[in-house]
Amino acid sequence: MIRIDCPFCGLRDHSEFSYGGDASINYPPLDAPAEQWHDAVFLRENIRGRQLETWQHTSGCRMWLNVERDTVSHEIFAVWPAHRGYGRVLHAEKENTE
Amino acid sequence: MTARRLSTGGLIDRTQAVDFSWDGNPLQGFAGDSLAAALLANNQRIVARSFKYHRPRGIMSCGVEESGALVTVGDGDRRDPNVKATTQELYQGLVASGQNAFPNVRFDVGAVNNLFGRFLPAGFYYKTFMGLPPFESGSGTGYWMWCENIIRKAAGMGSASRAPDPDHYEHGHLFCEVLVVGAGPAGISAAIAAAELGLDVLLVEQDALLGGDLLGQSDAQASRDELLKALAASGVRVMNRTTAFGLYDHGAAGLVERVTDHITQPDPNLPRQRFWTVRAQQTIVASGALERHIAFDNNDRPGIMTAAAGRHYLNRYAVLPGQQIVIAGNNDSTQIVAMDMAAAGAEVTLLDARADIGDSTALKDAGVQIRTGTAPLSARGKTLNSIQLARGLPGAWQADEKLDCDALLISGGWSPVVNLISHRGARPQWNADNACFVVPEEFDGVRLAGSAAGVWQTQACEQSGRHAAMQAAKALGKTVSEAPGVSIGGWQTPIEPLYEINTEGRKSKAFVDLQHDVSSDDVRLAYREGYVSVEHLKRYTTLGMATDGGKMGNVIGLALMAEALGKDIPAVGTTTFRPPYTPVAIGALAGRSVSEHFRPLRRTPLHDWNLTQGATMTMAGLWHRPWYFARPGETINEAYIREAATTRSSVGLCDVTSLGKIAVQGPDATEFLNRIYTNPFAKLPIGKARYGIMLRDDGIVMDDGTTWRLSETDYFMTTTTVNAAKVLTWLEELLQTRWPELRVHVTSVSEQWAGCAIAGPKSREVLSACVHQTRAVSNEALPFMGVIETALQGGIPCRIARISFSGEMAFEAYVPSDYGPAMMDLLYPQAALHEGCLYGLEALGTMRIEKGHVTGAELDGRVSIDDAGLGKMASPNKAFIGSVLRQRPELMRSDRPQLVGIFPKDRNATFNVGALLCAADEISGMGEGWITGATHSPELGHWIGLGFIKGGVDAWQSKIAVAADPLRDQQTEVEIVSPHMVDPSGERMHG
Amino acid sequence: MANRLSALAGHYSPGRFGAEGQAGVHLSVVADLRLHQVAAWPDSLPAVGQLLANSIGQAAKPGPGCAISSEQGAVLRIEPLKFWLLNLDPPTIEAEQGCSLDLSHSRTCVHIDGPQAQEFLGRLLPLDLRAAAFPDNRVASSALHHVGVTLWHRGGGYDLFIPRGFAVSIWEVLHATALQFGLEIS
Amino acid sequence: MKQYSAWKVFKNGLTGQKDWGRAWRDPEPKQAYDIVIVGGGLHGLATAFYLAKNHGLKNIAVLEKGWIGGGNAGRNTTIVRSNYMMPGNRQFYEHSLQLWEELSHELNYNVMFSQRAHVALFHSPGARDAYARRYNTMRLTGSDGELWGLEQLKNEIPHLNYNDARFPITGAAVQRRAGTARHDAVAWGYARAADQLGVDIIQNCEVTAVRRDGGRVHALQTSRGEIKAGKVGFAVAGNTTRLWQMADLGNLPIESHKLQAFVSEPLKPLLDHVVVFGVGGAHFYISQSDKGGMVFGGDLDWYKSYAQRGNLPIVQDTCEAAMSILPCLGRVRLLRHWSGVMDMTMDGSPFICKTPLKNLYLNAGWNYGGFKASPASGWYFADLIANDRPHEFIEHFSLDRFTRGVIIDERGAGPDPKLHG
Repeated sequence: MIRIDCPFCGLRDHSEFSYGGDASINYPPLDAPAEQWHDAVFLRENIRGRQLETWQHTSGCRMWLNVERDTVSHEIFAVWPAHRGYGRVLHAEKENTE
Repeated sequence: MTARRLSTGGLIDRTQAVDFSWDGNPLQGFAGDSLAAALLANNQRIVARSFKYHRPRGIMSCGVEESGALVTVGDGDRRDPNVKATTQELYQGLVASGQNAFPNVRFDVGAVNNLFGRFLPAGFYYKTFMGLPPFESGSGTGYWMWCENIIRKAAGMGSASRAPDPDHYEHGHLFCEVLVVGAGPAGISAAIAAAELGLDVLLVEQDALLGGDLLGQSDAQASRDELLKALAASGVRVMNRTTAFGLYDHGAAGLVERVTDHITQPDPNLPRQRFWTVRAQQTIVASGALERHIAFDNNDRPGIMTAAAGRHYLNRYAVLPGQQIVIAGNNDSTQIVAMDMAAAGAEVTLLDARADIGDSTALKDAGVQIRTGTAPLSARGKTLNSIQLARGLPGAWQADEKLDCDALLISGGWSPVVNLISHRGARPQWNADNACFVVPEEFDGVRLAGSAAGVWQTQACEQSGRHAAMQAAKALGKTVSEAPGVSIGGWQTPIEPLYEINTEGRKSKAFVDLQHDVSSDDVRLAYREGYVSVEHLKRYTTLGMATDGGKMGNVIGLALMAEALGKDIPAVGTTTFRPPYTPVAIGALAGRSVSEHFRPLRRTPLHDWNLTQGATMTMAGLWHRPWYFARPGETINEAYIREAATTRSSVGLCDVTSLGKIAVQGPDATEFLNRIYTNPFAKLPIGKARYGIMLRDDGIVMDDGTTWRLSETDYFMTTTTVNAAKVLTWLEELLQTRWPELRVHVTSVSEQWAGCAIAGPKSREVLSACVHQTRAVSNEALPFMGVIETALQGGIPCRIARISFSGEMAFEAYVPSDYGPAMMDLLYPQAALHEGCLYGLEALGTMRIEKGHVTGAELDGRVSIDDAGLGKMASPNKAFIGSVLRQRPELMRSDRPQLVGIFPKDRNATFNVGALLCAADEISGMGEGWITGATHSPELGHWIGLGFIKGGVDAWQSKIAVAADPLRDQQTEVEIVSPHMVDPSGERMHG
Repeated sequence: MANRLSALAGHYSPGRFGAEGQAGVHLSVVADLRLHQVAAWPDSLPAVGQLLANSIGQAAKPGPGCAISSEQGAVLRIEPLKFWLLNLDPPTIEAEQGCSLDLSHSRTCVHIDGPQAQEFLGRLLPLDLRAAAFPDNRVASSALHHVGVTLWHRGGGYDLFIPRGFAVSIWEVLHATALQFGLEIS
Repeated sequence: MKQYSAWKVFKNGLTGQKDWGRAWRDPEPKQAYDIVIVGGGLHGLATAFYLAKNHGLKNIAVLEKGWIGGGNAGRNTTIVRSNYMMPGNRQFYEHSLQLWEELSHELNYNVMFSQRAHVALFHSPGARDAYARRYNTMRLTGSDGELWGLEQLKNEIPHLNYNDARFPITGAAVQRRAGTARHDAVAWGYARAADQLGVDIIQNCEVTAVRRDGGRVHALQTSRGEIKAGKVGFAVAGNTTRLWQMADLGNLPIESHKLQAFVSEPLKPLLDHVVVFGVGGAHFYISQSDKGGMVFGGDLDWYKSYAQRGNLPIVQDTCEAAMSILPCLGRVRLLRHWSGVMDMTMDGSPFICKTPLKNLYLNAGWNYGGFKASPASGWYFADLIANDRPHEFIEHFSLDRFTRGVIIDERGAGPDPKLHG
């Protein structure tokens, strides 16, 4: 069981989350050339080791997360909201409580 | 006279006799017995037959490593095959029987295999059975499958019931700071120490009793009581009869708790077993060590067991395993066994392969005969009656005299149970001094303690447990005083590695993996044939693949392969241990998610109302939806045709609640919709709905539905039933990961609203009789694609859109779910006034096929918007998700299969969905297209279909196609027509 | 005004079920749930939170995974930018501040208490419900039998919010699981 | 050539098994080969065999970093079928099934291919219709396929859950020629047969670098020295990306995911078919091995991983599915579960194709389906390498199909690797 420390919900089983995919992909503008879209949609670096990926806390707070995880050991190094605005909100609240 | 129950001693309760049945014979044991102990006490020597050669087998151990005493427990639909008698607690009325034998385990005709054993070496089946013997001539798989049929019946072990398991199981969740596995001296000490440091500790033990090795010691009663008292006072949560079967990522452990397997008539409210998932911050594995066997001729004879097992039977169960007992080994652990056996009154001879065994005064004082430099060479008797001895040094043995005996207790050394930590990926390392595999002291929050860490003495194990607890506490940020660690080992005289005993050139049947009948010769054959890596050895010979997981034999197999290769054991490697540590019932792992609760059933608010009206339900994802509403005597076909015809001629009502519904809210909602739909949303007025199609990134159609504009910033989106969750997640992903600048919230409101479609020429009349203000649904107030928020009579809030899936004038009305039945109670009597009806999915399908409206059957994840005939909905004036990749060359070809309508050439003919559309002159190959929908059209009076065909209608204007359906022996000539088969101009829905 | 019909209507009956002795688990269905969602934007979250807190007479908004409550109602923080407001109508909110949504009919709420309520929930939810980890007024969403649910630890018991369409199915699982503890339904 | 036969088994029984030699040689690697296949799994070994057998080529080596057949060859649930529908896939998998039918004879090694029928259950008219299209395509292209109604299914497999299933079974789509085979035997059989045709199978030889000479591969640096190669084929399943990147070729449309497999304790015959089901978001397949173990599996673990370790949620999911169709399995005990690393592609279909390097060929992306494909995979990969052009059946198994917009996605799941399980 991978345990993911959701910035909103705390440490939860990965079965509450859905794996998204490679978070290092920058999806191009909607009208970008086909080659850019091809690379973003179809090609993967497929890192063996530490990679940046997205997960959604589907059965929890529904937040999309960026996770830095080792794809061999499954160790997780960092988790943060994919949406910067969400990150700011949660960070500010954490500051306030501490 | 061999094994017998003693009149005193042990941890059994002699006041509680327990009746049980073995192979149909009534026997008696005591409360506290294991089945194996009770069988032994009743002097049942042959209790099983081996897998391949059907050799007689007895009880070989007293625990999970058992590879001999596999029996079937229970009968009928509660039959459990392959139960290790050593781990089954005895209870009143237990029924057990032998397996893999005919007529019984004592006399088994299958034993003829043993005579042919020379022709059945490891892997022989890879070399034959291919074709007719002797030279395997022939072709195809027929001959093999004929042989396989016989082989399958001979293979297998016990026989499982084919009836559903009548018991139930459940899953549970546990959290703790420290999980301790194993309640022997090390585990209990670790748990107490961790609890004393203020940690929340969970201690699990597979046995019914706590104490581990202390249970087998003759003089440990007091120290065990003391430990248990301290444990009870410590606040540790203790679970017995609970096996930690696997360790997984991030401190997760799987446990299985046997709740009622030891109870004659359990409380029916209790599950048979519980599967627990534990999340522990730190784990201490104190799972002990298992004693190994030694390979020598006939080392599998009933009457031969491990030395520690003999001691456990004596001290825990008060069963003396024999009267003339020989104990043979290569390490110090046999000495205490010999003394205990002698003290219990047996005639004891201790064989030790080592020349020097240290101070043996105590042994001699106890009356034990000692022979050093001696080992068993061969066992005699169908059940053991004597052994041939070998003398000398390991590796160069000489045959010696014969010795009569009725029990032989073996110790080939000890293997720490490193399985659990190995599940996590830790690699065991060979420790030559102690002749065993050990693992690092700590691996990713998992620590070993006690004999699992290679520590042999009780006191040292306790210390090792405390040390592990301190280390775990430290890792959790506690300030702790240092507890000294304990080093591996602890014997007075070093172990002499000993894996096989034989003399030069002597033929022997010496088993390495006893359950799978893998012999030392099989290992050498694997070597000769080049299957030398551990993984090849294991797979080729099946060594270690049996239900005991090779707990006794794996190390011997490795050692023999190392010897054949002329290398040391580490060079051969170690096998990777896979979970579960001991086999786990599939039922336990499934828990309560079985039968009708395999997946939850999703009910619309109208579910019960529909059933009351006579609905037959069908599945749509997790939902149940009305399929049709048959009137008395009607078939499904009659019902759906009537429903569709009634709807087209008057009015029909249909539960559409299951459509996905998403609230899209916020200042940028319009811009958001404009990006995700192919068609423009920027100018959709408030109070209007629009049909939209969304594509995936790769330009293929993802989903469709209508979106209603309720206010400047507030939309109500519907999706297909099946894709509702997928679409919501997709929208959230876009908003949170790609377009953070958009201020939009999406929320599922699928459960908030009950929906009903009111379709047909009389639909407005029905609706207007039910709304609070009749004018609200007039053509002016609610034109085609109009949306209003109003109320039904009785003040039920309601939102209505005039949209049509059936092609008739139609409305979708949504009320808050708790009012759903009330809405139907208003609508249905009004519909009845017009002789309207309720309709289900089948009639819905008929009407949408008539209109050429696509559903999931067409939008199967491979279809482009152009294929579906909706290319006009892809705006050329804006970019949207999928707008670039949908224009890839292969997707733009004009000869791609396109959506069409299908008529049978002979209007009385029919065809099936799933038939292929072929050119009339080539009814073979991949075909030109396929049929996705088919129905009788009441409107047209004949069978019609929807499907895809290369080039679409234009390419097939004057050509006949054939709907080929060899699966159902049907071939129908068809005409390809426009998919809009009824009211193509849409007058009815606009009218 | 028409009456609301609970998703569980006709699917349960009050009484005493399962193991004998003291009932370990009590279940009851919360009638006529009033539940609104109020969502804010990242920059308006503090203000919207404050507004909601004030609307029930409390001083401060609930932090992540927490609830505040009073006589007037309760505010549950269920998602980073979303609140649930229970038992009262939401204050008016401009689109620039956020948006609100009536979800009163979207969930069926079952109240769970009794001496073994926590142990009972431990058979169903992968949540750490130990007192230190899940004290009173904590809120968590998770999956129960494949269904996304929300649990609010309230006044020693628990409110379990179940998506309405799954309510009967989940109720059956709750019922079956509770029998071993002794179940009382009121 | 040492032929295996009943006669040999008998003779060796009399003479103490003295006459069996190595199944394949253990040669030292030569400095150069005409063709080097990287990867001693089923696909690599089969390729080497067909290069020698079909194309008469010599001087071939297979390099394996560990022991042959140690990857996904030994980690799958051994199902063989050809119920594929999309153009290319259809012909390819059908050819594979035909190769399976003669494989034991061809290799003189019993791979125990048991054509016990693949029974795909369905539960709704929609699912039946989807199968009908697929199985009609099979029938019209010369394969076998049947639709069984409920009554026939009950006769054939009486102990499925017909009583209280959440998704009542309504029938099945059946391919009788499909079945199971003994996975290890396939690897060993190909290795032995290739070896007898002169192929060097070199174990414990890991490729550590790909030496390029402009647009060609010049040599492979290995843990056993540098090996020059005229042509190079990659067939390394879960390690494709690593080798691809060693050759400095950028990214591939591949992601590595793990798939678990399960086996129960051995039982007397309990199930005589391969049974498959997928409904309500679940996916499950089961058969019984000749030794008696129930062999089964379900979905991917849903997240990218190179770990050959399973995780509990899928164990639970899979056992739920097992119980839901075979409720007698409740008391049957799970003996082992393990996991393999899958090359998951963007459309669930494989690559057998040329690459940007002139003499480098790629065989990868087998998703779930590599075991059944292995004979044809080797056959067509050998054909590609020998003739330097793709056979028409594998034209779509190219890297540029995504640029062109070729859709051969059997599931219609879209460009997300985890959805192609």
